[in-house]
Amino acid sequence: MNLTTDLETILTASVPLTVPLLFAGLGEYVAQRAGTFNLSVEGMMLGSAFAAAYGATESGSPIVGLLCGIGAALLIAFVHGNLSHRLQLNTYVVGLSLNVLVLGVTNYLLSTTALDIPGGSAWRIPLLSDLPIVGKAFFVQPWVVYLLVPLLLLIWWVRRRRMGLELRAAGDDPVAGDLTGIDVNARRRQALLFCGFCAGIGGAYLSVFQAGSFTSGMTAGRGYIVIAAVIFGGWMLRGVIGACFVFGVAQGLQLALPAIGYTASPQLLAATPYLLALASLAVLGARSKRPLALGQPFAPVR
Amino acid sequence: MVPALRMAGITKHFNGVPACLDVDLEVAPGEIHGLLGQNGAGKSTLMNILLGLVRPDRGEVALAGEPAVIRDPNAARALGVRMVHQHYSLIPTLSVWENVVLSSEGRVDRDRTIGQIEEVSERFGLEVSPRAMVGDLSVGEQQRVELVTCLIDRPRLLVLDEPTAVLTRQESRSLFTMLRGLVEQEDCSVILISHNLAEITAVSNRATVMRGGRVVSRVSPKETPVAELARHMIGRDLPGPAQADVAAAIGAGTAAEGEGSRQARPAAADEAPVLSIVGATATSDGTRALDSLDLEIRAGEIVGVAGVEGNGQQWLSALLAGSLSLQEGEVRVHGKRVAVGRPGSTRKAGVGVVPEDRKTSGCILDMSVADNLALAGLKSLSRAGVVSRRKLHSLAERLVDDFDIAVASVDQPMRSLSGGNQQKVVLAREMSAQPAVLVLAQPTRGLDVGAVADLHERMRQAAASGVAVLLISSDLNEIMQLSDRIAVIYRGRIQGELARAEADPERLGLLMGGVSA
Amino acid sequence: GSNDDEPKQKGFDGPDPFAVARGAAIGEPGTATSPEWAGEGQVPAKQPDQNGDGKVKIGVITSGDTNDGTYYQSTADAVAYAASKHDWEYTVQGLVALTQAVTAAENLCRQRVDLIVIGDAQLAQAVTAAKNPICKDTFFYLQGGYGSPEQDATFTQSYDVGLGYAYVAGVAMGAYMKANDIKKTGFLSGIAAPFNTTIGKVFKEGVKSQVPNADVVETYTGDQLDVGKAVEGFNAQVSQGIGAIYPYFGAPTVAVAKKAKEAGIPVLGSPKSFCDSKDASFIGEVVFAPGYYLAPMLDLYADGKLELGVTRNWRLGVDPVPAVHPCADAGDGKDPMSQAIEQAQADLNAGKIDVFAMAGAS
Amino acid sequence: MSTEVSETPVQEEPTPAPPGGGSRRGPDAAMAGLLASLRGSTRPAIEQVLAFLCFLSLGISVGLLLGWATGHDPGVILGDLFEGSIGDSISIGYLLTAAAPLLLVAVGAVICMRAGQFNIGQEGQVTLGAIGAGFVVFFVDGPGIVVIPLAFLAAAAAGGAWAFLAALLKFGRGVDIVVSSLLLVFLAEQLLTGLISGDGPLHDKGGGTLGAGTASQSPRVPEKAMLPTIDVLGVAVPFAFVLALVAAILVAWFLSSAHAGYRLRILGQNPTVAGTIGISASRLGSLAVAASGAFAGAAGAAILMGQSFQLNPGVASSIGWNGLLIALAARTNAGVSVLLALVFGAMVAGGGLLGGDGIPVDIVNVITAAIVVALLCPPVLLAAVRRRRLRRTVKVA
Ligand SMILES: Nc1ncnc2c1ncn2[C@@H]1O[C@H](COP(=O)(O)OP(=O)(O)OP(=O)(O)O)[C@@H](O)[C@H]1O
Ligand SMILES: Nc1ncnc2c1ncn2[C@@H]1O[C@H](COP(=O)(O)OP(=O)(O)OP(=O)(O)O)[C@@H](O)[C@H]1O
Ligand SMILES: [Mg+2]
Ligand SMILES: [Mg+2]
Repeated sequence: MNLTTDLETILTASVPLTVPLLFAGLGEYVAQRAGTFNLSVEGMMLGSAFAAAYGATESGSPIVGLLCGIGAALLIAFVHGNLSHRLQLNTYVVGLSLNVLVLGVTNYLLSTTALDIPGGSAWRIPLLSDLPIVGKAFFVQPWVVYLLVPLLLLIWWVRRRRMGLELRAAGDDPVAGDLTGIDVNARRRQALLFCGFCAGIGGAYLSVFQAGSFTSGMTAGRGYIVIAAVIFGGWMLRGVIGACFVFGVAQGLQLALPAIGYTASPQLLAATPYLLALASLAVLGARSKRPLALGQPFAPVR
Repeated sequence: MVPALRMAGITKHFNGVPACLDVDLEVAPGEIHGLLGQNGAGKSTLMNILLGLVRPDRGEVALAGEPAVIRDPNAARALGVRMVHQHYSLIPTLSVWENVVLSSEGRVDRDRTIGQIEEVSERFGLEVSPRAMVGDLSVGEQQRVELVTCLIDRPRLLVLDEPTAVLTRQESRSLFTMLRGLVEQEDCSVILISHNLAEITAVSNRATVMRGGRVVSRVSPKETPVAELARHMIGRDLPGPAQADVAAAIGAGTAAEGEGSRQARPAAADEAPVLSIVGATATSDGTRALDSLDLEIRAGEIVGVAGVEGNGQQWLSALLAGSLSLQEGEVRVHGKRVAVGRPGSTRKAGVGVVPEDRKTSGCILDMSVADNLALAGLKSLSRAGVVSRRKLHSLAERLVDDFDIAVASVDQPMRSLSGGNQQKVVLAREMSAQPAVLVLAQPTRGLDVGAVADLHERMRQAAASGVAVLLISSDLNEIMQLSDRIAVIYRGRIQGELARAEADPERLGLLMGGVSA
Repeated sequence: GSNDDEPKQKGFDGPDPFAVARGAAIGEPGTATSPEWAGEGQVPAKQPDQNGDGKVKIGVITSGDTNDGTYYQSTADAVAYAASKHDWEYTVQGLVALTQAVTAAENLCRQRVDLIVIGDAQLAQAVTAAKNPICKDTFFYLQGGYGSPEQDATFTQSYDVGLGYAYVAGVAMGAYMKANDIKKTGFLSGIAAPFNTTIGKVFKEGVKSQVPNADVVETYTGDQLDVGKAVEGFNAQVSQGIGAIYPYFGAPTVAVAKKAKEAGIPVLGSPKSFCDSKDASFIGEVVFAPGYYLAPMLDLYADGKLELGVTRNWRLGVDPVPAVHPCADAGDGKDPMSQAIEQAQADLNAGKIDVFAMAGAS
Repeated sequence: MSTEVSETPVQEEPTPAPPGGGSRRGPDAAMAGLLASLRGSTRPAIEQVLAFLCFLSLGISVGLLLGWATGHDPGVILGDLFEGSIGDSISIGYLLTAAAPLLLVAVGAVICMRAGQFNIGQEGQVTLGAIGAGFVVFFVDGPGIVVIPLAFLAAAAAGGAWAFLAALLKFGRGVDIVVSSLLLVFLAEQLLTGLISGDGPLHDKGGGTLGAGTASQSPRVPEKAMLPTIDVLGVAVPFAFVLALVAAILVAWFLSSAHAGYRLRILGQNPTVAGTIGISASRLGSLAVAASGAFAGAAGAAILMGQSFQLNPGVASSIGWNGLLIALAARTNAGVSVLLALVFGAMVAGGGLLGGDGIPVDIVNVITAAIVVALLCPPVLLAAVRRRRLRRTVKVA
């Protein structure tokens, strides 16, 4: 088989698997830059996936579903934010238990509700979608996918605004930040909410726009892959985006390779994200751009 | 006329412990107002309240006659009140200009900000590089950045909290000239916090002295004799022998020939050194930490290491604490080679270290005083791998008495002790191990005069009892006060050594500046 | 979908979803062969109210999600249907952790359940609970399968051989491709482990037996339950130009079928009976979900005729289930697909085809 | 120490990187602060005990609320939870069986947390433990008295080694253990799947009644390797629980009074000081991490030989995560961990009866999670209360 079609096959398989990682990844990047090692991103995605599926079923409209999903994720983010950046509870404990909680709640509700999600159709961007190789992969997608563009612009814009600097300050040196009059915990909570917003879209995409159904624990560890992506991306925006693609392709290959006529160890492919993240850490060691106060609580004296 | 700042009846408690009680403070327009007081007097707290960083329990603040409610630094900034903090408030991972942006109003505009920075820095002769990453700057540079940050939006009131603690004399001098210029041209008032009476006397028009959270006196330093100021600060007449120490500690007079300072001990050159460091060279993540450094100390001798902050002092003490390994050179104690760089290696060889940052590397804040006193000798306190609580306590009790450490019980957590007493605990622990060499790094930094006097006395006793004492300090008076020999460290090497007799501030200053004498 | 809105306790209304399983054994034309039972068993006293507490209560445990709309749900539905018919009580526990299997069974015994249905071989060791005194008057039924325990006197199990109908499924697909001149088909499944890959191989052989030069794209998403990956796997196959697909999954099957409908690609449905489903355009169904074996067993149980300690072996082409049916079957069984299927089944039972060799080979 | 201070660990001025030692900031250092804050308030003040109880019930009532909201009788739920956990001797047996591996994991977590090493990868180490035990159980044939101890040793070794990888990265390359151990969890999953499917050595090659053994699972654990139970006043106490309890007691004693335990705590409290008194962070720290991994591994063995009797992809079934949660919610205190492990066990055991009454078992996940979060609140709220009281006293003064 010839190369272009092979590449196209790989891309078309990979991009849709990258999308949820990208959405959540952008959120997690912001949350971590602001100093929260946010484990509950998994829970955010799962919660959103269910809420979106439910909303779409009840209303018959994917958009309502999306909104419900975002709402659910925001709620989780809100709880997490207030527990760890108002009450100063251990972020890791809160994150982990929120994941347990969400898994429990979604399974529980799933067993008492019936879901029937309306199908949506893909947008095909004129001209661009006719490009060789990339055209089909990038420009024939459900409309939510294109929310990535404004989201990226937003982040890029915010980074160049005071808000961006304040978020970084909150993540790098909360004490000094506080002295210069930044409300560190507020910034961190806001970053978490933003993470919730993004992860919410990612989760909704999974259930409503990609699968068209919800199954128990359907995020299947994507949240943790996202965390790995932020690490592998060296806590840099471009890095994180790149990492999400790499991991998306790792999953895509699993689907594309047989089609092209190759095989690879499924376990190995599934392990790549974590291996890569570990490798990059091992290589960079302490030299990575990790936010200095990542995961550090901050309680100002007033 | 209307005072630039008027704080009235300010009261603040931390967990029921008073930090400020009914403090009244008045600063006239265009004056440099000194704020004096020993540690824990409440100076920083008072200023933090002014900046809105701490909420007072009670009290009013008025700026230029206008009652002001200041909830956070931004509010303060809006009212033209800025502060250079005791511990700097810069974000290390951001560039200088980004830090400036952070602590000023308006939208982020790199080029405009950089313009402003350059303008201010040349107006006040504070040169800073706007694009540099703050984390890469030296302490002095960082302070300049802080100043620029404050000055950029022409404050009406500028607060400096112990600005000179980390500066060389030269740097301090230029700072003060700059401040004078500021108050004269820019009609801005300055509040200057310091322990150092000499400085206050030199620059400030009026001063307020605090003790135990209260204002004890308002004076005009120029007219008031230093000794009296000191008395206000400490609240008691100074113990006889300590006189000179205190004078030294608070920078009164040139302590070199202050009476009561002990005679130089004739160090017999023939006698073999207890500690000898030969050609010690080490790098720490890329940067040269020590550069073929040579140093020798004999029994009963006090050797002072003078130098500007950040010329390798912390690495020298790290080396002697056994946590820095050498690429070249060696460390010998009693002529025996020590495998430095291995945890505890130097301690085994009989070197005791009172580290610079006692909170972080001297003691364990969340453990009890008893535990902290026992740290070094745990092995001797335990049989068959089990620590005997009884022995541990008796040891602790003994040391607490010997070093009269002020504690309610040896079981109270280290964290709850005052800085001076924490220092005493560390000292007690190190001396209780009967070291051959005792290293003290910046031992009196941030201690009040009473504590300083006591500490100096104990160092002398140690030396008298034949311990070889190495005193690393950036306080020249202290160095000249105590040492038999003074070695000046510069860029990780010993720039030169002076016997106590031939040492005077100017020559030392030259050496510290890298000029060989 | 096949999810029902009200909680399971409300019972199961609507037509018998397991009718296909209740037909008599067909076997070789003319001679109806009786069902094959292995092992020595006897009917316990007081069946169905085994524990004699005046009511019949059934408990189901499965390792899967009983709302998956296919494999695991079929067991729950079978019980629900029987319960509503005989008005029994019943409870269903899905997603039972392997670590909890035995405990879960024992707990059901303590809750005075008469019949415990172990919905899948994953939880097989739950039958060890049957030896526990508190379970002495509880009937254990296991949906057997790969790695299920040796038959003993303490439980009864249903058993089938997956490879057989995998081959026939391939044949059916092949026949359809020949009839509609399709060159390429897809086999889509989860974890790339033998319990899927062997099926894939045999299915491929089946297809090739009809269309020797056919191209079968095998894709394994690496996850049994990850619907997202399943759907993308399907898309990947579509981009490879498949003309029909056999999704071999639990939960994801329905999702894939829906997408296939949108893409206008015919689907061979399994494991439950799909022909009358509106979700997608099914060309045929491969029926082997545990519920279809359970339903007739429950009938026996209701009549107090279900022996304890035996294996019921469900044979392709002899028993009504497992079975492969064309959806467009006119009923006369004369369409090419039915004929191919019958032929293949005959060959299998006559031993002309060794599916195990196929699975091992290549 | 006053909750005020302990609860605000970053009050200390930013600490410079100690010469030689790794950075004191970032996730690991952060956890140091968080744990200090946790430990800050373990002394049994009466108000704390009360708070504990009321928050415990608060956690439970969250679950009941959810049940009630979806049309289940809270009474029944509560009844089942009670019945199934401590209703009778059998229930208690179940409770202890469920609690055993959780306690083992938690005790391990306590060790490394106290040493300031923030290994959160217990889930993966449990998996490795199960694998290690599997190799013994399925390949060594001998009497139980030989196989069972061997299996536990192998499990501990495997789990310890897996955790040690994280330690290596930390002390070799300065990678935060929080991060590396988390990532290792997911590698462990893949490793297990690889070993028990296809031609993996632990894969069940079949020998089932019919058909080829192809499922991704190991053979069943032979009778002789199944963990025994000890009869105590009618309750069948599982061997694993006795083991875990003994471990907990020993560790509690070790940390409080053994010389090595002391050094461990010093390291956890202040690595720099530890260094100057001759404690090698890399050696002792790695040991602590390995130890915690070993305990998690042992838990894996307990699961394989006491609960699942078979390896399958999900064998760890979140016991690693929950054990970790227990240790943290117990504020890294071995004694409290025992208590919490029992509470968690009770939830699992009690959950067993819910299904029988048609109530989805998942509700217990909700409850346990709620309990954990609730348990973390008391010190915080108490601190808040104290502060308010102080304010008031000051005002009147
Ligand atoms: N023209 C500008 N105006 C304002 N701020 C700017 C400008 N250019 C750069 N910055 C500042 O520099 C920071 C980094 O910008 P930039 O994205 O170029 O660096 P980066 O290396 O891409 O960041 P990262 O490494 O996190 O991806 C931004 O957060 C912003 O604060
Ligand atoms: N955040 C805090 N929490 C608890 N107590 C505090 C806090 N900040 C200050 N204190 C206490 O308040 C008193 C005054 O502290 P402050 O820092 O104002 O003294 P200071 O005059 O600045 O001393 P120094 O010269 O060392 O800076 C001290 O007893 C100190 O322990
Ligand atoms: Mg101060
Ligand atoms: Mg009955």
